[in-house]
Amino acid sequence: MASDRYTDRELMVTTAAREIEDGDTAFVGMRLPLIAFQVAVSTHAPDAMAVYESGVVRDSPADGFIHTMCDLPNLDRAVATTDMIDIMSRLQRGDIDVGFLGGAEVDRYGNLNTTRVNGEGEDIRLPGSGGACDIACMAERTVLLMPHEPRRFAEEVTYVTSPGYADDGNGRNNHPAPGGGPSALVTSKATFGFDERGELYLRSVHPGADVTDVLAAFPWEVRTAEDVGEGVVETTPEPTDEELELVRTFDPDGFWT
Amino acid sequence: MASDRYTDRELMVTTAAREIEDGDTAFVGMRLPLIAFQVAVSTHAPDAMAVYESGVVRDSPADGFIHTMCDLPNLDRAVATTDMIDIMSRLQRGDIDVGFLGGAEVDRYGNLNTTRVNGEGEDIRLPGSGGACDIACMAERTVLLMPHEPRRFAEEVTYVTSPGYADDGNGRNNHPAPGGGPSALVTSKATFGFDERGELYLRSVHPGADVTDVLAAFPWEVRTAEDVGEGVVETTPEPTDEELELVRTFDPDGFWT
Amino acid sequence: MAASREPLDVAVSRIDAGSTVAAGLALEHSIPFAVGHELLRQGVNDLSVIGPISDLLFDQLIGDGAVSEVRAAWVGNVSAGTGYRFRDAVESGEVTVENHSNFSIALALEAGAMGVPYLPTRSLLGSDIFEQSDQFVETADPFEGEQIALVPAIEPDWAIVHAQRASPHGDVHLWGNTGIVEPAVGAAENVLVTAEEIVDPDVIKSDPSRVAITREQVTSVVECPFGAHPSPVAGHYNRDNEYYLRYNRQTETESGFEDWASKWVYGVADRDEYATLVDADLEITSPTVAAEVQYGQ
Amino acid sequence: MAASREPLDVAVSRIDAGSTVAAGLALEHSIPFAVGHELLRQGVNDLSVIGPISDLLFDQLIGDGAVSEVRAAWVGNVSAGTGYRFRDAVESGEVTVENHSNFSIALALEAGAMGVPYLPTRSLLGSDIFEQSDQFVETADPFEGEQIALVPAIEPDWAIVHAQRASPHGDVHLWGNTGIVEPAVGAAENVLVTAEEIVDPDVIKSDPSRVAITREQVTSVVECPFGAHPSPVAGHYNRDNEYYLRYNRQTETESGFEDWASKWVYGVADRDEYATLVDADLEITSPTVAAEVQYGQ
Repeated sequence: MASDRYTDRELMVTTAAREIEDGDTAFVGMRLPLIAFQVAVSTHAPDAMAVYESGVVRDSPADGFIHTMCDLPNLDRAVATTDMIDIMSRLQRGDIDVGFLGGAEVDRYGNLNTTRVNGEGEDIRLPGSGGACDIACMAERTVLLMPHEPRRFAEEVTYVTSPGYADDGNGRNNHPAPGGGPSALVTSKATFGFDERGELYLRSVHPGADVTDVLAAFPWEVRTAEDVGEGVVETTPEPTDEELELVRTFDPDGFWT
Repeated sequence: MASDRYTDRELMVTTAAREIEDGDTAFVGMRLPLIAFQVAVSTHAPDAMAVYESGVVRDSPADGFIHTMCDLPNLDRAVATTDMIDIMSRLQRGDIDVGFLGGAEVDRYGNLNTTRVNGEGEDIRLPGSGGACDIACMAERTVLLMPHEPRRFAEEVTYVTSPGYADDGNGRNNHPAPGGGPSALVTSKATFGFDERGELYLRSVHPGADVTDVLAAFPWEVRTAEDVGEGVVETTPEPTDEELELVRTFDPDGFWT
Repeated sequence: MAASREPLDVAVSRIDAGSTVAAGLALEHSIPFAVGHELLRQGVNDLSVIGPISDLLFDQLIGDGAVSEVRAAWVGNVSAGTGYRFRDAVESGEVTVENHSNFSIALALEAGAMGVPYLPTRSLLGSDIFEQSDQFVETADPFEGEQIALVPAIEPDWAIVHAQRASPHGDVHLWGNTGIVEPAVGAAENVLVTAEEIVDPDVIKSDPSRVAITREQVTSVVECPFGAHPSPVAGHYNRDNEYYLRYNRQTETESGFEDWASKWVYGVADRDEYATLVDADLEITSPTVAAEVQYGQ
Repeated sequence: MAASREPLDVAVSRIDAGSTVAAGLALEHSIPFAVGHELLRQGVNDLSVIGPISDLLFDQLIGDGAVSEVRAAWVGNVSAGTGYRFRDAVESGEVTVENHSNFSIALALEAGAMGVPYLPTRSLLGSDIFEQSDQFVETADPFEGEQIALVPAIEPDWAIVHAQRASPHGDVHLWGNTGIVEPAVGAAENVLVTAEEIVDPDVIKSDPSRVAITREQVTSVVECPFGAHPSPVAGHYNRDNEYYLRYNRQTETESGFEDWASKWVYGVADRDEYATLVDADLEITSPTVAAEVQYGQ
């Protein structure tokens, strides 16, 4: 843990929350994004809305901790509790600004794998896509979240569950997925962007993390903001006191964070 | 009017009602079928259900006169008030046993026109299909209802709004519509069936009507039940007292009947 | 991305001449006549109107010359049959018609709502709605080889919906049959919602499964009691059938239509004044109260 | 064509070995665990299970050897991640998996419900869900020429749904998010509904817009309070998260799963006895009552 004020996952949540802009419609899935949306709508993005593939639409935090999108506090006083075809149709017609995705593996083009990996020569089966493939294909932009662990950064992912960019240098231009593709990867140590070719670059390191150390986890030479003409590698802002208090209100026992 | 006990349209309603079998799901549209379903479910078909393309599902008569499927007595205490995609999907997946259709013109294969006709050399525009084309294409069987008027019986209809059978002698076998096609035509003077080739034949004449007179309204030589090996031309049963009372309960001012 | 809550005239002023407008979406239920009449008062014309069976609304817009194109399954008067203004305008070539079935217009809007270029159907083939149109495509299903029809998406500029209640943000409770309201709202670029009541957002949020439309689709939300007369609104008022019959008798000729419009459209400043002209008793005298439902935690 | 109202064991006895069964359709909400456990008690096996994200239900069926095929987007434990019985069964080749996304399984069932051979989507292309499968087809949209994917219909033998209340005829009130309940019910040959309460038909008919399932689709309707535990049911009980975590810890090994099943499945005669084993406080302590709605005439 990089700080005694907050955990790595608390920082990931507040960093993810900042990727939601005011007025956005965010597609929220499992785990950390459940908390991140609630932080965003309570701080800088009061007019953001969240949709959840089970059919929930919300404009406000749940009044109680939620383990899943379907926990009753997330259904209670929602803007709407509808169905998956409705929510996925919003996504497919281009109305979702940002979606959140996790993954067991990611490559330099933001292709994500949550289906199966190779561990010590044998296939390990993971739970699968859920709605991740759909979000990856069709959201205007996606934010990827994962622990900063070398085994998760792959030259080539074992299975493309959720497409990122093509490897032809044209990002999404010749790619069959209509959405905009990944805009950020937030790990437990750093935040990465994707350049116009669709390739990952280091945008900021989290407080206490070291650039060399961060980049050493990757099997390829990761470029930095400087390398791609996007300014300098910043230090990721720490969670504010207000943000931390909100995270701990929404996740009082630190179940997710 | 053939009787002083009932009007032509009252007889058409009770005759149409008998085309609904117990347990059927009937697709009910405008006008006379609104009354016919209510008679059927009150008499011989207590387990029949009705669906209406606006989204209504009913298992019982409306508690009040209805001009349209969306009049509040038809929505009140319905089994469900849902939407058109739901109702049309039931039709498309083959769950509708019988549908009712009216028409300005019909040909010998049960093709119906409700879109435009030629009157004295000029086109006359009619309201159009509504859901009729869909019912004609996809219901297991359809019952056609129209006044017995020569101008309505055409060698070739001006516009096929609602397909009947093909003219190749194979009925629906090579026809692109998946439903079963017309099973009966009920006019104000007679009831017709369709043989296995898909061609109209006279099944019964209404009380007081004369076979020769009935057939004279057609521009082609209409065959009879005898001609197609379906027994003899019967006399259509009169409405029972119970049926008439029901018709007059459901349509107290004779608005439709 | 919430809707603007505003008066009817302001909301309708957002609809430009030449727009494609879907309306009459719940079939004979809750037809947005108040919006239709305000469109006429504001002289918005060259409209392309889209709907399943419009039951008078389109006939009125056509009669006043506001429409150049009709994309619909049925235009008339459900109580009386013919819509004379529609019939005359088609026969004289004043409006063009794209013939649909109810399901084809539903699927076209559903394709728009789902964000796909088309939806397949087993309806249409064998009809002249298919044969005499170049809008649809016949294709062999690549899985089983069956012939099916493809209905291309329609994405109207506007969908117009009258509902029972809405929040000022534009989240909408709607009940009774809804026809193709949801496909049209999903497909449309803009949505104008008129509601019998604008209510506190807490009312809407007390029953999120009742919400048929959410705010991000809605441009304007207008409180407009009696906004669907003469059509019925579940829980609010019954159908004014006599009105339909009178309209039928009055509008067989163009000059009859003008007389009708000069009273019911141009003779009133707004919907409140319109309501004073209606003398039928449409009150709900046998209310049915929905069984209680709880959420909570 | 009404449903049979009958006890859970009778209803489940209608499901043959080798059936294709869609369940867990409302995602983490109202999962029909009671039916799942009864399937195990009756030894119904060789099932092909179909669903979006099953959150334990499929893991339990798989762990007990009842499943030969999984057609799903996600199988695991939403509170804890891995579903160990699923993982082991896939890795050992005991079950085969057809990988879907949530939307592709939704569209497959929606195609079945709509009665069309397939539905088109802009999702899937570019993923290995598409590339490593022969179930989908890529095609050029004949209208605009865009490349899209076609998802073929799935028509399960059974869809299993747990709801808040149903009439003895099988008409069902369901609220809170519904996921893909409606597509699955429309697509399925048979539907088994368990409900917290069987109510008088008048209760259901007092609110026809709340009806999500109508009787002609339903084979059996069963009163089964607490039938979705440990998943939550809006208006009835909260999620028992501790149960999910304990299950995760207990079932990492096959023998651990057997211990779990011997207590929670085989150690009880029925759902009533099951309920006596649950000690978590899942009561709704802050109920939200839905705002009143009227119909009538």
